[in-house]
Amino acid sequence: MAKAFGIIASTPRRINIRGLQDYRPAAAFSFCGRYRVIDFPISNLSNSGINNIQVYLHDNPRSLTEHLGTGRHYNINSKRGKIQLLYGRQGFVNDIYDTDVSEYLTNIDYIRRMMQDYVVIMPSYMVFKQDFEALLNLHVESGMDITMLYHKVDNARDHFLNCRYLTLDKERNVLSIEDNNGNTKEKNIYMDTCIMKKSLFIELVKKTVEYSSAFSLAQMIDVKCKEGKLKIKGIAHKGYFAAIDDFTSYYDANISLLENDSIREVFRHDWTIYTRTTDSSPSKITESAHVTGSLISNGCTIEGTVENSIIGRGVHVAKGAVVKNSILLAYAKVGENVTVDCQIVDKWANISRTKELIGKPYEPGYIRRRDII
Amino acid sequence: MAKAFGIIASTPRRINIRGLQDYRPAAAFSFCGRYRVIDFPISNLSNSGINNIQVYLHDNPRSLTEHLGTGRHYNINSKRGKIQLLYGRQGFVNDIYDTDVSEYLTNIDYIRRMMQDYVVIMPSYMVFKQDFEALLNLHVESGMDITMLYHKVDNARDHFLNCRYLTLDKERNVLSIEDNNGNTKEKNIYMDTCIMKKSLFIELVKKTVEYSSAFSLAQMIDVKCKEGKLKIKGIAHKGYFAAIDDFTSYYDANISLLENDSIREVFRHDWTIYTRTTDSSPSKITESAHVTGSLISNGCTIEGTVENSIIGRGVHVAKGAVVKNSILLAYAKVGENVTVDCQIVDKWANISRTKELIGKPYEPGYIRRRDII
Amino acid sequence: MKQISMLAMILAGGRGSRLKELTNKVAKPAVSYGGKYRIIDFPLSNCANSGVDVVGVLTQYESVLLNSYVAAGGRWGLDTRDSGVFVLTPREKAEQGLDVYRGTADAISQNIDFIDQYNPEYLLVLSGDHIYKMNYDQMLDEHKRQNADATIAVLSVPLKEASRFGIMNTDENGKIVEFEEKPEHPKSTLASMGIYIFNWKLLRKMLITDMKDNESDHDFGKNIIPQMLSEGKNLIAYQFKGYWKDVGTIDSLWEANMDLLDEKKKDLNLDDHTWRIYSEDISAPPAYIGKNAKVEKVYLTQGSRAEGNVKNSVLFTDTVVAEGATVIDSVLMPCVVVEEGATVIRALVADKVKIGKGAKVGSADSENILLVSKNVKGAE
Amino acid sequence: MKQISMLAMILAGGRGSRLKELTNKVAKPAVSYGGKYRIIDFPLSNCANSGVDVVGVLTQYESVLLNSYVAAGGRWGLDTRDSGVFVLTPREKAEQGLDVYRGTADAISQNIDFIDQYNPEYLLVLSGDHIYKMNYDQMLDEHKRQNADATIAVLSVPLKEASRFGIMNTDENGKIVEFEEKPEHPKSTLASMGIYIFNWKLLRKMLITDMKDNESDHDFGKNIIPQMLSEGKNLIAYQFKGYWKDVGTIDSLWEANMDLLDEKKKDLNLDDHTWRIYSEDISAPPAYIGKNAKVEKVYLTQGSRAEGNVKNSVLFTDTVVAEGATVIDSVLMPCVVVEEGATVIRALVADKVKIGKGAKVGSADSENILLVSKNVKGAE
Repeated sequence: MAKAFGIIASTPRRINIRGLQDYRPAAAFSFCGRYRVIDFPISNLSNSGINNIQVYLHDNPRSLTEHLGTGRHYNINSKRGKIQLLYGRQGFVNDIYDTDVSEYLTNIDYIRRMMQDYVVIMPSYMVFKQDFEALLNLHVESGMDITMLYHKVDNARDHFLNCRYLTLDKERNVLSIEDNNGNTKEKNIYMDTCIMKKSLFIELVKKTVEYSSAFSLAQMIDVKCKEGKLKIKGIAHKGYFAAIDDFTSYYDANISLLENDSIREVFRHDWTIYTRTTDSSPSKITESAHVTGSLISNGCTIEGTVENSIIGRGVHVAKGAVVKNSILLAYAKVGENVTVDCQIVDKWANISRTKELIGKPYEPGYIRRRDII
Repeated sequence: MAKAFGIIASTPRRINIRGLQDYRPAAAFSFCGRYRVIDFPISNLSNSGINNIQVYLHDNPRSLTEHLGTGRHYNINSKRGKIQLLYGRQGFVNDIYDTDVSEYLTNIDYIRRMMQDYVVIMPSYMVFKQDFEALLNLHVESGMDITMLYHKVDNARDHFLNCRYLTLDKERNVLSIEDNNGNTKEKNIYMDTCIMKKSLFIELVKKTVEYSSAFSLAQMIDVKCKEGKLKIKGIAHKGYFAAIDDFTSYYDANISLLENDSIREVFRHDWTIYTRTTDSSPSKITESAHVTGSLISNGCTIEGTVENSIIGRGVHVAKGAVVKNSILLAYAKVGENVTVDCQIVDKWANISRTKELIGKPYEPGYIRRRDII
Repeated sequence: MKQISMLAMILAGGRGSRLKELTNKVAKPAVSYGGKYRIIDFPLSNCANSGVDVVGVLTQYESVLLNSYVAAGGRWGLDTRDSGVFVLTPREKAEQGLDVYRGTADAISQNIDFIDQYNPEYLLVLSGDHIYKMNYDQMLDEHKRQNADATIAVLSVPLKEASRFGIMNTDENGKIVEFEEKPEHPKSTLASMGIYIFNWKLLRKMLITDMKDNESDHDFGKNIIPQMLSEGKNLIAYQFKGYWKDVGTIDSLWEANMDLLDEKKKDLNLDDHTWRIYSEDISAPPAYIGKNAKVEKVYLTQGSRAEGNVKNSVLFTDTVVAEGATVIDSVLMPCVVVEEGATVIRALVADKVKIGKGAKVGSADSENILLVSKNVKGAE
Repeated sequence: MKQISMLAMILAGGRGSRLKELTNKVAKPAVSYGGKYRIIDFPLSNCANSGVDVVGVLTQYESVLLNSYVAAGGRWGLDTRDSGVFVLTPREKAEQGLDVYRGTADAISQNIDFIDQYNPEYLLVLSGDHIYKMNYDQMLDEHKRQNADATIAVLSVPLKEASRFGIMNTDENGKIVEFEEKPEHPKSTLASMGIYIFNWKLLRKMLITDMKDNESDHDFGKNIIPQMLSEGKNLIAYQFKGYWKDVGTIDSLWEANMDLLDEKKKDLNLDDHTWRIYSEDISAPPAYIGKNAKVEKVYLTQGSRAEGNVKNSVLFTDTVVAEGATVIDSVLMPCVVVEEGATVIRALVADKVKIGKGAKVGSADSENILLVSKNVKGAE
């Protein structure tokens, strides 16, 4: 049985994703057709035997509360475990007060009441696979105060620009946590994921407010790194990793799944990614269709051409339509003879009057929810 | 299968219950030891075969979202039915905009999408038993546009002062809906419960904003009564009825259950009141205890005297303690030799240092959540 | 326990031996269908959608998979406080040893105690192996309106096929005047669908009598219904219109799958949001169609992977058609793998079967559909 | 299906005939206990709390109520995507007719196919009729630490009672060197609790051999464990400390209920929030204690109604003790009604029994507890 509970933090203030975020927090973004981003951290926790999970919410809780339900579909025993939805305070006089730490403080009673000795904190805007049971054991055995997860990248100049990175010494002790300003290619991107004792976590939360009411937990840990009193180590993560920290990165994270064997790496039989079923029927690809290199969710009818795209549930691509390099969210419709290239089409949008929508891979277009184009 | 969906309105602005409401909306108030007020409207709907329910929420959604869950414990098929939690807009420049109608408008898409032809609207601050299947059939057969439920009372001078009442003609046509100003003893208190077609409901919601942005649905129906174009009838409700419209009425509604056969009337085998189980063990009444005329929820240990009181889950009444005419919410503790009379003691409160807390039935005292007294 | 209006009992004990190897490991109602479903999803979803909350599933043959499948009643929303799907197998009783169900009626008789717990007014008897969407609540309305003792759902069949069914001869009001089991010279084309609504009190009495009758086959069609008619009870035929298929043979199971690709079979729409068919919730990513794939007229579900040529076929969960493989006019059940260069034509390939590299199975002009239930070795 | 670490099988087939009429209508594990529980809630809650997610319940005798009770796995939170409580009754197979379970080991053997679906590393075998709270995960840790082939949970019993149990003789490391079933002259006081953890691969092999052995009783205690010992396997005794009771007789069932009122039996605390016992969710208002009632040392649950004198007793759901009635040293099972002026002393009153006005049952100095299983007419 787990020695830790999980915290899935709300989308931080600095993450602002054009269009999509008007309707839901990053945690509730559609991912890979049938999933939502939050399915990944919750499945990681569930598969690691961590059944007590706190999910911190900001605005627009409806989409997430319905999606998460009681957690049964995440294989979480409803008696022993729980997905607890916690709400931060709202209506700040100034946005700078809107930090993860302020949310933890508001709910400190619920944090205190958790029976586990350790806490695993992770973000709701990143997608990766991580066995937290192994990581927790590593943390405990290493005798560290805080274990932080990072991913080494070589494209930090023009990617991960809303993320932070770790500076490490040779023993992988964390020296600092700083904002990625894009000044070098190679960086150890901090995955906003760390493990510590619950008691230390509560202490840090309290110390943060004494230090600065505008500081996030990561900023506070940075202070602690520099103080040098705590033992803080970095662990490198390997495998698929996506940070959805701006609009283009959302597009890339999805489309890159179509490359090579990313899907097989992310969706493994021994590491189930759970989600909520909508009881859609299978999809129909008709005689007139041409589909290649794409992921098709259930409930779709494809009569036109689909290439290198991710198609959400219940989408209809009519005869003569061409969909390329695009992400179609659930129930989107592409009418007859319409061409859509490099677009993200939000739920229930209907593209039928405009016959051509063409974006670029480094600057994909966006069609709003329910819009008729 | 049901022709109607249900709407459980949020606590209206005019209802303001001292103390208790600081922590949760009236819908989430503890009732009769193990229930919450909202269990009654939801059970009424579930028992009437109405499985699609919209619950409108204001602030503090956590307690209600956890309590309602997926609705399985209310016997609601999670595939065909649904308890949908809907949130109103927040942060009004002026409280007068904070009406039920504004919440319906915010969520008008979700109302439109309901597949049923009729809507049953009811409040979340009243407790009563009502077979809505029968009422709906009556409504349909009568050919009325709106059917409104009322309860005839003879104590309206000093009770129900935050409720409204109906004026009826001999055929029970509704002539007006007005605030109870306490000027007469006998009144037909409007139970905030009505049935109409979904289409009429949507029309009324839209007309209300055109008429006044500060009007509630009831006020708009009053306008319609006076216009005389719609057929609006009142139906008298019989049996147990409690409106929790101020602090004392909350106390009365609970304590009155201990009188005569109220409990047997409210809790019938053919009309289950559903709630969420907390898996508490049975209660223990020790050798030193004296318990009479009281309701004892599960998980309690009673070692002292309890008279004419309602004891919530997991309460501890220590040796020598005396609890009379009081309502103890879950996990309250009354220490040794403490006397508590005519009090409402909120969750997790611990009364041990002060040895006497005595209120009056017409002015009961209140102890705040988690307070140590 | 709360009294309920109508309780359903699904007869799911069928050996289904005409489905050959498909039913070696699972009971017929648990056989896969339509990409992501099992046959029993249809009566169970119909129950859920009709507001029938308590369902007994009667089973005795190789039922581990069926049992564990239906016991998770949440799949159909039937796991609320007072609802449930209950698997009822033959059991030892205080006064009686363990014995198999002797017939459709006996299966009900042996579970009278279960039904009595709920004390229903009406009993709905269903078969576990038909593909159809039906509102049993409307059938119950008709049963009540006609003040019937029993109501039997019927379907118009072509006259030449009528002698394969139990045929109802009715008067102008739908009252059944005669019932003939597989008549040589049918007088009507109204075939029984094996769906009955009974007034439980009456049926209960008749079942107790029938149990003691050693001459009886303890069968609804052969014994109970004829007995009711001979006693002058009010039996009503309820005419069903829509898609209905008994998937009793390999050919008919294949056809029922192919019907999903037929534009004309509109009433078999499984994506009707007002009448969903619920099934197991499978964790699998969306279907992947390869960069060099050619897919035409294909019904496919989550977890399938089509990288070769697929035409006029149904791909179930976790199937793989590798690059250079060809699948035509075929049904690939869950986890089937068709390796590079292999060809599958006019075949129904059973769960987990692997068609090796370059292998060829089935032929375009076969009279019957080929059932492939064992791995086929590659050509190398 | 996902591989799981440890799967549990609960042997719940017991006829329980020493519980007399209590088990006429329900299997022993479904007998009520402690106000709101049934006996099987204990192993099932232990499983849920120990993180054992898949549980098979083996049953054959009068199992309708038990089946429908445990099938609602949500009561123990065991109804998630990959967890479940599965009722396993004897069943007909392709190559084999319907047959009862011939012994504890045979019950497992007949369900090897079920277990194989999950491919567990360890198999936990439990009995369905004991009252105790135990962390099976800790037992598994010990099993792994000791590199055992099988681990058996044992309990220290008074020496004079030891000959009623299966006794383990162990070396200083807890390794079992000898096992004696109900020995006349016990060499140790470590009694088997009928709780085993096996390495599934090894057990599977032994069960297949045992199935074919016509001499065998197909029993864990009589055959499998002695066989393992004779083969020199590493068998470990895992010592359990805490409350444990086999509620096999009316007296012991009554005692186990009375233990809930005993301040000294602290380890039977059912209100321990870190180890809850989950049960059916009953819709009933809080217990009501009448204006003229006198209740002293009473364990009572939702839905009960005490308006008379109740002393040193346990009141289950929906029981009524009317004004002027007296209940002393007794256990009233669900829905028992004790009418005005009636007296119940040292009795265990079965479900739904009514004790009529002024009637007297039981006596303060009886040697055994009286089981009242039929209505008692009033004195008028």
